[in-house]
Amino acid sequence: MHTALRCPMCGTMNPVGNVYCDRCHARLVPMAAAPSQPAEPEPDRSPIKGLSLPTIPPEHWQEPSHIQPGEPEEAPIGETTEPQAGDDWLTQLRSGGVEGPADIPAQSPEIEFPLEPSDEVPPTESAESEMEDWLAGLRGAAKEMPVAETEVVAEPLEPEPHPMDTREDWLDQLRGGIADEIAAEAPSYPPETTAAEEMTEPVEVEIPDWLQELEPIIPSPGVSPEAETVPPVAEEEAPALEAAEMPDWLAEIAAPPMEAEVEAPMPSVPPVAEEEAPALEAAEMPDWLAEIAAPPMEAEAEAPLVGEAELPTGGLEELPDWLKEPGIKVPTQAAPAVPPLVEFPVGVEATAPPDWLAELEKEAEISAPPAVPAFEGVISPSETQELMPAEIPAWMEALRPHPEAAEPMDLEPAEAGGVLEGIRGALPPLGIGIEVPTDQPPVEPTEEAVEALLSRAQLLQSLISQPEGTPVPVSGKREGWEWGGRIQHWLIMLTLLLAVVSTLILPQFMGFQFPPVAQPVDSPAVRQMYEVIEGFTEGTSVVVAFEYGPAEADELNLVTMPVLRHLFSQPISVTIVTTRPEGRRIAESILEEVGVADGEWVKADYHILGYRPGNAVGASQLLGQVSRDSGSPQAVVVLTSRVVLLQQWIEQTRAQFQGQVPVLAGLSAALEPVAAPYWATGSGPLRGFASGLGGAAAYEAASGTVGKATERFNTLAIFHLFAVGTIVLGAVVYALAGLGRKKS
Amino acid sequence: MSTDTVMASLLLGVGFIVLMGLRILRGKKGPDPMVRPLPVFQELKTEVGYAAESGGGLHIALGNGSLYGQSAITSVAALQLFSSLSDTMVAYDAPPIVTVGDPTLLPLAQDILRRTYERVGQAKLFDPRQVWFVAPSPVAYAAGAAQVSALEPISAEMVIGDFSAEVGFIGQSSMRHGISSLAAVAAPAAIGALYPATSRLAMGEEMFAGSAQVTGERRHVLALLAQDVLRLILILAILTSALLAM
Amino acid sequence: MPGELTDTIGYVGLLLGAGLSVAIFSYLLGDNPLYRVALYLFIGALVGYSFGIVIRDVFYQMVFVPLLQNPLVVVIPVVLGLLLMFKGFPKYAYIGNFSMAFLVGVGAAVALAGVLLGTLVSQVNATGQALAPAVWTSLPLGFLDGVLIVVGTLSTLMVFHFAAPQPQQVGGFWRPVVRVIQGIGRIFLTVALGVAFGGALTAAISIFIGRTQAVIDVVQALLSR
Amino acid sequence: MVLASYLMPAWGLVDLRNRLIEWAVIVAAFTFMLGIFNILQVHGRRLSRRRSGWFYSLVLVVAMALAMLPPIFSIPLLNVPESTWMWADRLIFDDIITPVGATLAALVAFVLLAAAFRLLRTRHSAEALLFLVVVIVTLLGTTPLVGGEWLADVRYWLITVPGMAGMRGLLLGVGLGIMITALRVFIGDEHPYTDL
Repeated sequence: MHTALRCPMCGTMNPVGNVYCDRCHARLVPMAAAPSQPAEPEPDRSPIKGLSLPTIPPEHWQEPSHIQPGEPEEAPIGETTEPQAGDDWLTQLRSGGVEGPADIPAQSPEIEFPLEPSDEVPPTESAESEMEDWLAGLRGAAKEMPVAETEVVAEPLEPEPHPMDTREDWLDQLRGGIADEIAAEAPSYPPETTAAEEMTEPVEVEIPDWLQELEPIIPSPGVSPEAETVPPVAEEEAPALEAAEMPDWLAEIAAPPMEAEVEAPMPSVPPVAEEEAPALEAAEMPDWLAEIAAPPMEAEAEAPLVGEAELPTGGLEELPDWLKEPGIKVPTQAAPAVPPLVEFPVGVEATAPPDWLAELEKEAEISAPPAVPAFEGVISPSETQELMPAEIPAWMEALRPHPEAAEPMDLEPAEAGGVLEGIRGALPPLGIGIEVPTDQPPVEPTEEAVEALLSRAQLLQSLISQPEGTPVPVSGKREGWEWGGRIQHWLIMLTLLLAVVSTLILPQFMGFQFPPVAQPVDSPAVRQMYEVIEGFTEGTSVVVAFEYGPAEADELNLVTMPVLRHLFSQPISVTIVTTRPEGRRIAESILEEVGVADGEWVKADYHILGYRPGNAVGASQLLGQVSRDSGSPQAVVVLTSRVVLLQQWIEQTRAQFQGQVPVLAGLSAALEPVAAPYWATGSGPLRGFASGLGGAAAYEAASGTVGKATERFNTLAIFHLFAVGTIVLGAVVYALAGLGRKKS
Repeated sequence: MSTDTVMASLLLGVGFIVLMGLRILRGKKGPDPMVRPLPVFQELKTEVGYAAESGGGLHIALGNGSLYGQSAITSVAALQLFSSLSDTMVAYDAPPIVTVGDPTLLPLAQDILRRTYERVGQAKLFDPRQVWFVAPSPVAYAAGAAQVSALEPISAEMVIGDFSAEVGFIGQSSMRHGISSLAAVAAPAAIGALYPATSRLAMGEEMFAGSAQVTGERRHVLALLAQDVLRLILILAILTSALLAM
Repeated sequence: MPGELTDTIGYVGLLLGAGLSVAIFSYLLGDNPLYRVALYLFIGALVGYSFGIVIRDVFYQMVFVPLLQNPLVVVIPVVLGLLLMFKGFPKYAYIGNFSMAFLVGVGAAVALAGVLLGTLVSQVNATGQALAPAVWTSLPLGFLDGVLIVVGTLSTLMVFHFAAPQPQQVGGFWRPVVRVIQGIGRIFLTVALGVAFGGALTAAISIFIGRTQAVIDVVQALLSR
Repeated sequence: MVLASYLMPAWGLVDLRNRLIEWAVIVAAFTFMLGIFNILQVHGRRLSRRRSGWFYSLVLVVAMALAMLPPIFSIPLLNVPESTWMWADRLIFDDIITPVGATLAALVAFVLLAAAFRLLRTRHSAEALLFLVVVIVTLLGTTPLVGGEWLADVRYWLITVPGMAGMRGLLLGVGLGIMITALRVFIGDEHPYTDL
């Protein structure tokens, strides 16, 4: 294959035997470790088979299809998923091989690799196939090497240790009944190692190729294998990177290549990740930790590696925005990247390695010791130190969550119950696989683990997503319909009841009359409206828009009636339109009530143009039609209780007639403040309006009639008194309560 | 052409230029423009997280806005915000129940969900019935949407879009069921009604900042900046016209 | 005799209406089945009725009738509309996209035109005019109000200023200023909202009164019989 | 195109606009069909699954089906004699839609009141206090008690000066938002309708 190594520093090609670059004397480490690799991979793959096979319920291997739908719901909560996941990727292997399912070629690799080795047959084939297109990819690319490549060789060894030691404690945890995880867990290394075997020489060429693979938006199937081999590479390079790039990152969040390198290292060199924690938090997590819970696909991949549930998630999660924007190009790496991240929460409160070690003692005695020598074989002691602490917790967390992890911002204790309940509830909306939960392997730890993860996710998320100062939401709000609420509820009800009795029932039945407590005040807006209408000349064409439904009728009819009476007493032609389905009906009924049909006072003639759907469009269309039929109207009268509808008419009228046509409005009281700016004391496009009972009463006063509005005005006043009373009461109560809270 | 139309065209032109300018600028590298974070939107995503955690669904009320008139754009903005959230929701597997108060919104809302699922490669999981068309009138819609929290296991309600005072119903019901609620509304009446109801309320223009706030996407952020530029222009215009008027 | 029939029906209807109102009012006691039945009945009726109207006013008046005279006029929208129907089936949903694009496009255009001419331009003018003698003389406090309006509008507008001052920006001096302005703006905004809320409450109460009155009337009518 | 016709209402653009808009209206009507379809889907499932509240769904669907008829009958083409459906129309509109709708709207009073009641609980700030004061003044100002007419003036001032200023700021802001969003739709920066 390749007979030369390109120096990362100067790019000169060096004979394969070289350890140092001929020209710049940069170290070309690969050679050093190369020989040792072929040996290792074998040992660690065999045990995995042994462990993983039994753990997966046979019937699942047969028919994955029926389970699949169910998964998405369970996935984040993580029960029942493991087995399904197992068969699922299997099916993928069978169907798609390395290419994976058709729907998302990009994703398939991540899903398979972590799992492959847990089945004897697929790994071999798939490994083969990987190598093929992987090598293909290599041949295709002859690029100068990046910094990273030099150290490449040191790495291949690296993967070994974990499988070795981790497997040890798996063995005894097997009894703990967490078989599935292991099955899933083990796989997450061999890929590297398998890749590692062939890696030695190709890698050099391969890396740059990978690095610049980062640029294109759509990853070729080739990418995945490469990505796989990369972690090792980048891993060593990471420390260097950190030194170099940290600042940039912190400064700039979206630097695809950066992330690529950063994530790559993490799988095999947690220390790196460890140190990167701050940077990552800044740069990395918002992106995908915020999206930690897994969408179906990920669910399958992730479920098995409970602890690492995040990884695939993290990785695949990126896919969405990754497909959207070339921004983040690293899903494949992201997957391996996570284990370190998993422990960040812990790292966050228990930052110092000591704590780690403490935890190790009580958590992972077995795994710890073997790990050390294994590493030392490969890497400088100093690094080992960092490696160690970071490393084990990752697995420990993965396999059994310890409280600390979950604690950080421990959400409602009721959670566990809540979760399950929630699921049952949450399924229906999705409308699928409600029956699935039946086959739940009793894996308590799993569930907890995921819970822990979720809560950790929460921690990070809230850490990130909340500007300091803002309290965690929910906290105050979840206490729900508490007694205070009830009391207040009844109290307000009582108030209203009282008001009703005193103002409506008594007068009606006992003939008891409230003294008039309030006088209608006339408002300029109303006066102006009145004047405009008064000023209509013979044959003026006026558009009246009935923009309210029966719901608002009780208020608006009162406003409408005096206006209509006034309108129809003018010798004008009225065109009645509406953009609300019920509008026409309302118009008809109220015209009836006003008595335009028979009233001899009626001088106006009117016709109902009817209803047009699509608010503004309808309005503009109606206006258009009117001006086509009977020339541009002299005025548009809008009767509505909705801001948008008022605006729509003002704007459409203005837009169509360039502000020549005045708009008048009979409005609900709710709209007065909104109308004000358009009216602007007469200088606005809205020439005048009457709003609410007050306005109606004022209008009646202006037109010298006494109508319902005037009658009802008093009642309204009394209601207002009650309302104000309530509000003040509430204010006082809660003000005091608030003070109390402040004191305590 | 009246002076109005002239001014309008001017404003439009300026807006267009600004947008285009920023759009070109988007292509360039360089530090992302910073935007004042609005707590509400910062919490939106977190809220989704809690929803997922507690296993409950989310109820997103998109309001009565049709695809016409002012509500058209308000609704588009709401949809924008929704789509920027939908990724997270689907990711969290906190599938939302979306209620719309106008048929024209229905297909759009469904599309957004559908696309999100497709993007995640789970098109088959998309269920058009996650989007409910409640009723075409404000009150009916509000009352109907308020029922959702009673019928479905909802753990968070987000009121985004074009509403009026009736929105209080939704606020009330979420208070009753102890559901946390967030709101982003443009209509003054709705703001007024919600102001006392929830402290987490994005009022008026803030609503249009939603998508930028949720997804720090450059294009959205830049749109906000364009908004700011125009704002300054408006302010200048007002001042000048004020001086002229005196 | 249809006359009597309709009478009785009318009477029944009256009762029905009152009954339903009461049922809805029972919401005050908490969300209860009675309320829900009434509510759903209402929603159903509303949707159905509205749809019926759409059929009558649009599909019949705007589509069917012209279709008979001159098909070409409506063929395009009908086709678009039919395409839209595919939205009903996720698999083919994309087919409807063009129609949606059309809808959104037209809607956006109409809205934009409306906002430009109706709100932006006119409001800017009006705000400016606030300082014009003709206007401020009509205000309670005269010129002072004119100033207040301008200041208030501007500061409220500033409340929504989004861009966060970049650290390296020379905005050092402006930041506090902006903050102050925004503070003022918030006050105006709050007042505006308060007024809006008050209005809404008044409106709702008026309706409440109207409704209870109606119910009481029915009850009285019953009693008086 | 439509927009242009507004800015330069000439060259028959206006007609074109109206034509386009008319089309939009028709297309929009089709979405209503989707709406109905959706309702049937949603509630249909509730029924078939006997999910909580399936009965309500039943009520809803039946009501919907029935309420559809009267307006359809009123299509002249079908020339169904008025007497046969008018009463139903009355029943549905006057006796179901109107009262219930109105009652719901009336309930808003309660809802708002409740909200105002607990305002200081939700937000504990001077702003909230100001809000309350304004609300109270507005209420009392709308219906000035005898002797308290000055409140009406205060209210009027609140509405026409500070309130209006604030509202303007709000409206202008929203206007800006709308404008930008609409522009983005036009330049294809924002496309809620495509499958991209």
